[in-house]
Amino acid sequence: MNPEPQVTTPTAPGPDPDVVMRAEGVTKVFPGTTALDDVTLDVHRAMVNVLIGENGAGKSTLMKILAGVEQPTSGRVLLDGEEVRLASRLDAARLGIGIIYQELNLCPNLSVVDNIFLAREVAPRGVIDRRRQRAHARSLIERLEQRIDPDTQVGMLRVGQQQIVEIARALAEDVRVLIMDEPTSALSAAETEVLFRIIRDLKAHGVTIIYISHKLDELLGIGDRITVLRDGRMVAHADAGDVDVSWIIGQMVGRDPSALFTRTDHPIGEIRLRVRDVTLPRVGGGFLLDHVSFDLHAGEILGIYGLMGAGRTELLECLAGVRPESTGEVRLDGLRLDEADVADRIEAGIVLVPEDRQSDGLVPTLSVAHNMLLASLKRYLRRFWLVPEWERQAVERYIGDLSIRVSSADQPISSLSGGNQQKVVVAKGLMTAPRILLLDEPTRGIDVGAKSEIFQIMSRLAEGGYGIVFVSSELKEVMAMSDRVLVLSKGAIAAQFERDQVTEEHLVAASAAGYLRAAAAPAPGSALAAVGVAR
Amino acid sequence: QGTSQASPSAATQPPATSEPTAAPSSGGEAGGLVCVIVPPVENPFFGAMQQIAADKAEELGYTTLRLVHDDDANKQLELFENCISQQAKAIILDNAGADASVAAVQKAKEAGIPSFLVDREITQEGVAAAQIVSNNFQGATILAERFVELMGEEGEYIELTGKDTDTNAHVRSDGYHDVIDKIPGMTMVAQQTANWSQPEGFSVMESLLQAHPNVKGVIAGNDTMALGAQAALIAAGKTDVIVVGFDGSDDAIQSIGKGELKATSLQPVAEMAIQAAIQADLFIRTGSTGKPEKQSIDMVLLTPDNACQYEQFAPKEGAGSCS
Amino acid sequence: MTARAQAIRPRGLTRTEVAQVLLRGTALIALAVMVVVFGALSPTFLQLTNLEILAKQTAINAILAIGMTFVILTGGIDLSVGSIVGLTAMIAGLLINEGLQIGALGVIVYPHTWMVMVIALVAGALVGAINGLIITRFSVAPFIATLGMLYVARGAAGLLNNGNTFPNLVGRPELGNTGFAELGAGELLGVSWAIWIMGALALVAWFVTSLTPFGRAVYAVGGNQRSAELSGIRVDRTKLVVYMISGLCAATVGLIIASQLVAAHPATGEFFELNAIAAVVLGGTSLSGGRGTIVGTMIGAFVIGVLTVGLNQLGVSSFWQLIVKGSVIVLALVLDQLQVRVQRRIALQQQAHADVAPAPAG
Amino acid sequence: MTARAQAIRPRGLTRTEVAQVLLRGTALIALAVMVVVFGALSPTFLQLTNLEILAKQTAINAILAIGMTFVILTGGIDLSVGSIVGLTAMIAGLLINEGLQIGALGVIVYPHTWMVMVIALVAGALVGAINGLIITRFSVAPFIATLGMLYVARGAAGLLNNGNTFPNLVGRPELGNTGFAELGAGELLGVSWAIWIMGALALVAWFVTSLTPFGRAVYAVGGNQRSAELSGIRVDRTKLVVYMISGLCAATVGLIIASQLVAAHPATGEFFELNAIAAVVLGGTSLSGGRGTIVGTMIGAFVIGVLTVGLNQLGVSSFWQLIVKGSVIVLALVLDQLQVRVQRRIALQQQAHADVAPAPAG
Ligand SMILES: Nc1ncnc2c1ncn2[C@@H]1O[C@H](COP(=O)(O)OP(=O)(O)OP(=O)(O)O)[C@@H](O)[C@H]1O
Ligand SMILES: Nc1ncnc2c1ncn2[C@@H]1O[C@H](COP(=O)(O)OP(=O)(O)OP(=O)(O)O)[C@@H](O)[C@H]1O
Ligand SMILES: [Mg+2]
Ligand SMILES: [Mg+2]
Repeated sequence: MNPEPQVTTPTAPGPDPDVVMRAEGVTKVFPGTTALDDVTLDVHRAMVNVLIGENGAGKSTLMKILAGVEQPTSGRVLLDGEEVRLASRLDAARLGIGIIYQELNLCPNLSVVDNIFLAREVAPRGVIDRRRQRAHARSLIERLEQRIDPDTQVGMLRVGQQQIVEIARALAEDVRVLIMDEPTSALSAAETEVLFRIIRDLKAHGVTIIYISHKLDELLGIGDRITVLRDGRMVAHADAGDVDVSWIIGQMVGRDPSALFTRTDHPIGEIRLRVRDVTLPRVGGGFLLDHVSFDLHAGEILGIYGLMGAGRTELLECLAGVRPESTGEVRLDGLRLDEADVADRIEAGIVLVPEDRQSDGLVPTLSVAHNMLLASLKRYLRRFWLVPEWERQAVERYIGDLSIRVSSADQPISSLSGGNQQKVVVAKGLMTAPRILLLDEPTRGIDVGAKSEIFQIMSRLAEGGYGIVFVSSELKEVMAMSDRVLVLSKGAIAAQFERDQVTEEHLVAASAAGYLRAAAAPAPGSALAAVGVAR
Repeated sequence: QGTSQASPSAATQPPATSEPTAAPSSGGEAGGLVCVIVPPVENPFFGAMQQIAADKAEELGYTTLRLVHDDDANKQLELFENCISQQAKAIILDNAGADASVAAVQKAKEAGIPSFLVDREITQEGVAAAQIVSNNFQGATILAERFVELMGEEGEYIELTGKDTDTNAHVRSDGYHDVIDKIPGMTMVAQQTANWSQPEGFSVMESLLQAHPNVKGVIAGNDTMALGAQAALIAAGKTDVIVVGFDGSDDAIQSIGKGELKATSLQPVAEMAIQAAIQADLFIRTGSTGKPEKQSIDMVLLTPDNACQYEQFAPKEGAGSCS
Repeated sequence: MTARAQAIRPRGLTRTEVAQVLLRGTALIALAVMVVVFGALSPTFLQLTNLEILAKQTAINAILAIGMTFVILTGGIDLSVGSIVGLTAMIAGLLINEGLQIGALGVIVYPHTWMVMVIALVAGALVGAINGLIITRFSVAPFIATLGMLYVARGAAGLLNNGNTFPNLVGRPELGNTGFAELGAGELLGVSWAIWIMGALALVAWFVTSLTPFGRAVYAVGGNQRSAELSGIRVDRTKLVVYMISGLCAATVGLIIASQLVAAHPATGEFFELNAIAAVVLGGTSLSGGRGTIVGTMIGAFVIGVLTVGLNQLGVSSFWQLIVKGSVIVLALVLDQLQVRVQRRIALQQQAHADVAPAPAG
Repeated sequence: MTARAQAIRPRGLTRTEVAQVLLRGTALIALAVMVVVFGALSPTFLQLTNLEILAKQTAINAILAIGMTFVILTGGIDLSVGSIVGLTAMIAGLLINEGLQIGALGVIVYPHTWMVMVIALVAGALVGAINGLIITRFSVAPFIATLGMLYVARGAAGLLNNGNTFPNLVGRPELGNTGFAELGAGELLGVSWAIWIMGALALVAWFVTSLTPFGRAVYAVGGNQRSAELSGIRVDRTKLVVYMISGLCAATVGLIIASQLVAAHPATGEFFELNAIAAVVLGGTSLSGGRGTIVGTMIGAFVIGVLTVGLNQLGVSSFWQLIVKGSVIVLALVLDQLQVRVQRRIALQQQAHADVAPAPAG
């Protein structure tokens, strides 16, 4: 079943001058899991080395070993042909290895500047030179074509902006090797484009990039060398020019890519969810949501597209009852839900699968099973106590349905790979047996296989008469899955497209509409407008 | 210099009472466990009490268990239960509250273990085998009389009281006022608790001094608060303010010797403790102490004239007159 | 993939279970070692009567610790339990000795003994509710809200009788309020009420934490409050209830102590909070919330109980008692950590050897 | 784009700054209100000498609170400061009155007064280091590690002189160890040493927290330890140092108190930790770490100082003092929260009205 690895360990005795960094025979064992099994990876100088593989294949683990965050159980790391000991993050940083982690790793209480310069402050004679730091930070943010005040606290920023700060932080370092573990998972196309420009620029200056992503077409655009991991082993290694998406999927999944799910058609029924004039004021100016109204029908998948910060997350949060300060009318099957809190709405059948699984989706201290059960405990009650047997059955069913990779349902959630954690969050939502499912970037950070599983589930639910609201920053996904697409721009609905009308150009133009209007108005427009126009 | 150490002389010295001491090994029934339970020994007063009583009991042929109840009646009850389960022969106790201690003593009595209370009494009679207490009220009145005299029967004074939840704090305060309130020239400008504590005595004094700069005297509910107040007065340059304490600790005696504190009432700790041990022994061997339950021992006023003759809450051997 | 996941579950489960038992093990081992040592040093220590006394004395702290476990599981802390013990003891004392003054008419009603207890328990729960409301409504940190309550409730306890004790809480037959002392002194099947109460509360608490939605909510709130909220858990209500439980437990202790002493002293319960927290943490509950068990808490309470009783019986000086107590608390946790690490290393090594050939799932 | 970004910065900055000043404002307002009230009720309260005393008494708590601020900023807590105060006071007392016994030879060395102070300070830092090591090496929760130390250090303080006070710490001229009382009683430019020390420490602490990489590390560790670690901050070292700072501050206080009283009592400093924590939190520092300032802590310390001194001068009963103190602590934080919310609501309303046409940058 395993295809032959195309490139194996180079046999040349001396160090290959093209290879700047090399992980040799690396094995990493976690309790219950072998994350990496005798992996050898060559990182080519001044190239974009792409690493791909299913969720839990071991990509992040390998990167953490290269960055000194984790230590391998066995095997060694070579830098310019010499073995190096990377006992801590600091060791690796000193050798010029930078990393952007998959999960955001910022201090929410510190400002953007402080985060960017954390642990490498500009402090001649022990005193921090705040002005120089701020100036440098500002130029970095400009380079990323973003408009973030360097003095804002990072905790106030949205996920996407935080990811930008992570990138800025990596750029602030003088690195030879820069590891990017899914840097674009929270970015939309516009920001991704900017990032790619920067990557090319870095490459031109001799910086080596290791790049991980689940966005396959993106990879072929930016990558030079492609390495595929599966089940903790290296299965293939090739030049980006020689391969295509279906080859990648084949290597990743180990089966025929054509088996991947595509959408089935289903009938659309009567109105289930009526949303009228949902409005959410913004602290410090304007609206996060500006009189949003729409209907959702039974069996319909409603895609919501927009640029970063358009208010998509807020819209779903309002529908889920997380934002009591919002106004407007929400009716589910005629039942008014404006005053209902999250618990009541879940009871009524609206459930949100949040965007940020770390902070909103998971309880890190609980096991996989208990996380999955959290929103639907009432279903396993006999009188007033829980029946472990019922719980176990439900958990097993969903672990199977979503192909969640666990060694045991009682495993701590934090020991799962990012994508598998995401599946747990989705499972938690599904287990409430919702009538309306609100999915905020449900495919963030998950591999193609799992993505197709989630789409399959969405489709199945839609067929069963459920209504689904689906937010994604990926144009292709939105277009592929939705019966109808709403485009949000600056908190207002800018356009609405039926499935057969929607094109990429339409979506992009509509998503920038709010910013164009703002730019025409006396008040200064958003920097995003520039990006939008550029596209 | 100056550090108070367990003075064996005080412990081994025959008690000052006229009661003949029982010879250590006069009967076969002596021996067994005696619990000696006192408040926190961070106050040297209680430490001395425990040591003297326990040493005496050991001398009389008993093993002892030295326990501290931290002024917590519940803990005291637990300690009693422990002593009962260890089949103690007697319990010597400086209790944790006149009312709240009754149950514990009662419990011991029901288990056939006599309790010998020292220093502080309990509100119920007929429960303990003996209550050998210093007469706090009398001690307070003699001290107050001296204080009034030192003040020249007039002027503003401040009272520092002990912990408000402590029975003795109220008894002593009542004793002070029993005397002072009869003197028309004396005005109490402030009455404040310093919770028996030296640092609190210092800081409370420091701030009260601001509100009442003309204060002429300070009467405190115990020595540690008095010493704290004295330190604050010295720091403020007010060395002429009259400060009197209560207990007669070695630290206070030393301070009196230096001319700082003016007087204190000496608790006859050694005497009470030794009496308790002796009576416990008597009771164990004969079934009776041969004395009434309540035995009140008067306190002694210590002044610069006699302070140097005392140490460890007992008269010093062979001390001459103070110069 | 499903088949594989299921195939290996038993193995994983066993390992986790073993680890959990061992984790609790450190406290259990500490307990066993102490019992053996004290038993050897003091001939009376292992006698049945002494063990009953041990259990009875532990009950006070254990009951507080049970309430505290709920609070700590949500990531909070309750520093006010000691003061609530004092306040509720004083309330009971007031009601028995002086009755309840109704209106400005000067009518004094003497409630029945069981009513006294109910009122005191309600008062404890109310104080807990105030804690909970301050914490949830005004987002005040639990440490500080309950620190404030520590002062306020203690002050109120003092005010109730001006710093004096309510003595002799035997009631009067003509008022129908006798029998209060029964709670502290009485027995059922030869075992003190306090021990029965501890046992019953522990059982209920175990059931609630492990088998009810409320219990899950408690763990979830402590693990990640926002996730819990988005999962439809009423976070504020959960928090409010845990502080009420803690207040209720504290009131129970206040009643037991007042009844044992047949007197209510305003300083009752000072510093009990520290012992309760220590018991909870010794039992393996994480102070940051989300992790811990009632069984662990009970073991922790017994560790502290055995230590206190044992050291007292050996006549160790109070300073050395402090030192030993502090060291044991810290040492138990240090050993816990060391053991977890060693265990983990061993497990990893075994796996590294065994796992190269057959590819494991995950 | 640059120009535009800059154009909006002043506004954003100002807004944040205003909010911060207002946030601190609650404590400041509380302070002002109390000063006015006490000034009106007690004629002497606002006299210069009284204010100096106020500052001097506040200094004790403020110095502890400064050390505590570092600890709390990292998300920890130090319950052992009160006991360290007692232990270091006793060490100083021992050294002055009984000297240092060297070896088994029975040689006794009397260190100079300044050496005594240095030894006591080092001892404080060492105890802090032990706290830090237990917390970092063995991952014991700070609350529990320092709770253990609270007991151990207090026990050790008692053992040093068997529970007795070291009285009369004046030293002897022939031994060259006189002058210890100068620290507590002496003045510079008419201002007590304690106040100078408080001022100097506050200044240094302010500088360190806001302008050095170490300060940044402290905030980062408290904000998100894992991120800090992954950013390359030496988390363990940072934590170790903050506990040493706290120990050092506690030792400073121990010296000041022993010197003021010219005596060292083993119970010195009991429950100081609660006051210090209260001051830090009143000053706006978050107990979960990462947020707070030294300036805030100083304000918090003065709130507690004014309250204590003022209530004492008014002769308020100790129970009412407890109630008032507890209520003020909680109320200040409740007001803080209310004000933040009201402010936010006003901002929201203004926006909703004004913002329909011109979209502002934000
Ligand atoms: N700290 C840990 N403890 C136990 N197991 C872990 C730990 N970290 C990772 N694993 C396991 O190691 C395997 C590899 O995880 P890794 O995060 O490297 O996957 P990944 O390829 O980055 O996946 P994704 O695309 O979902 O991010 C997974 O099975 C995961 O469950
Ligand atoms: N707490 C907040 N305070 C101030 N502004 C906020 C806050 N939360 C969100 N915003 C702003 O509101 C706007 C809408 O954000 P939102 O997260 O809804 O966008 P989105 O379309 O979901 O984007 P994303 O792709 O990041 O999820 C952004 O400009 C964001 O900066
Ligand atoms: Mg990953
Ligand atoms: Mg979003």
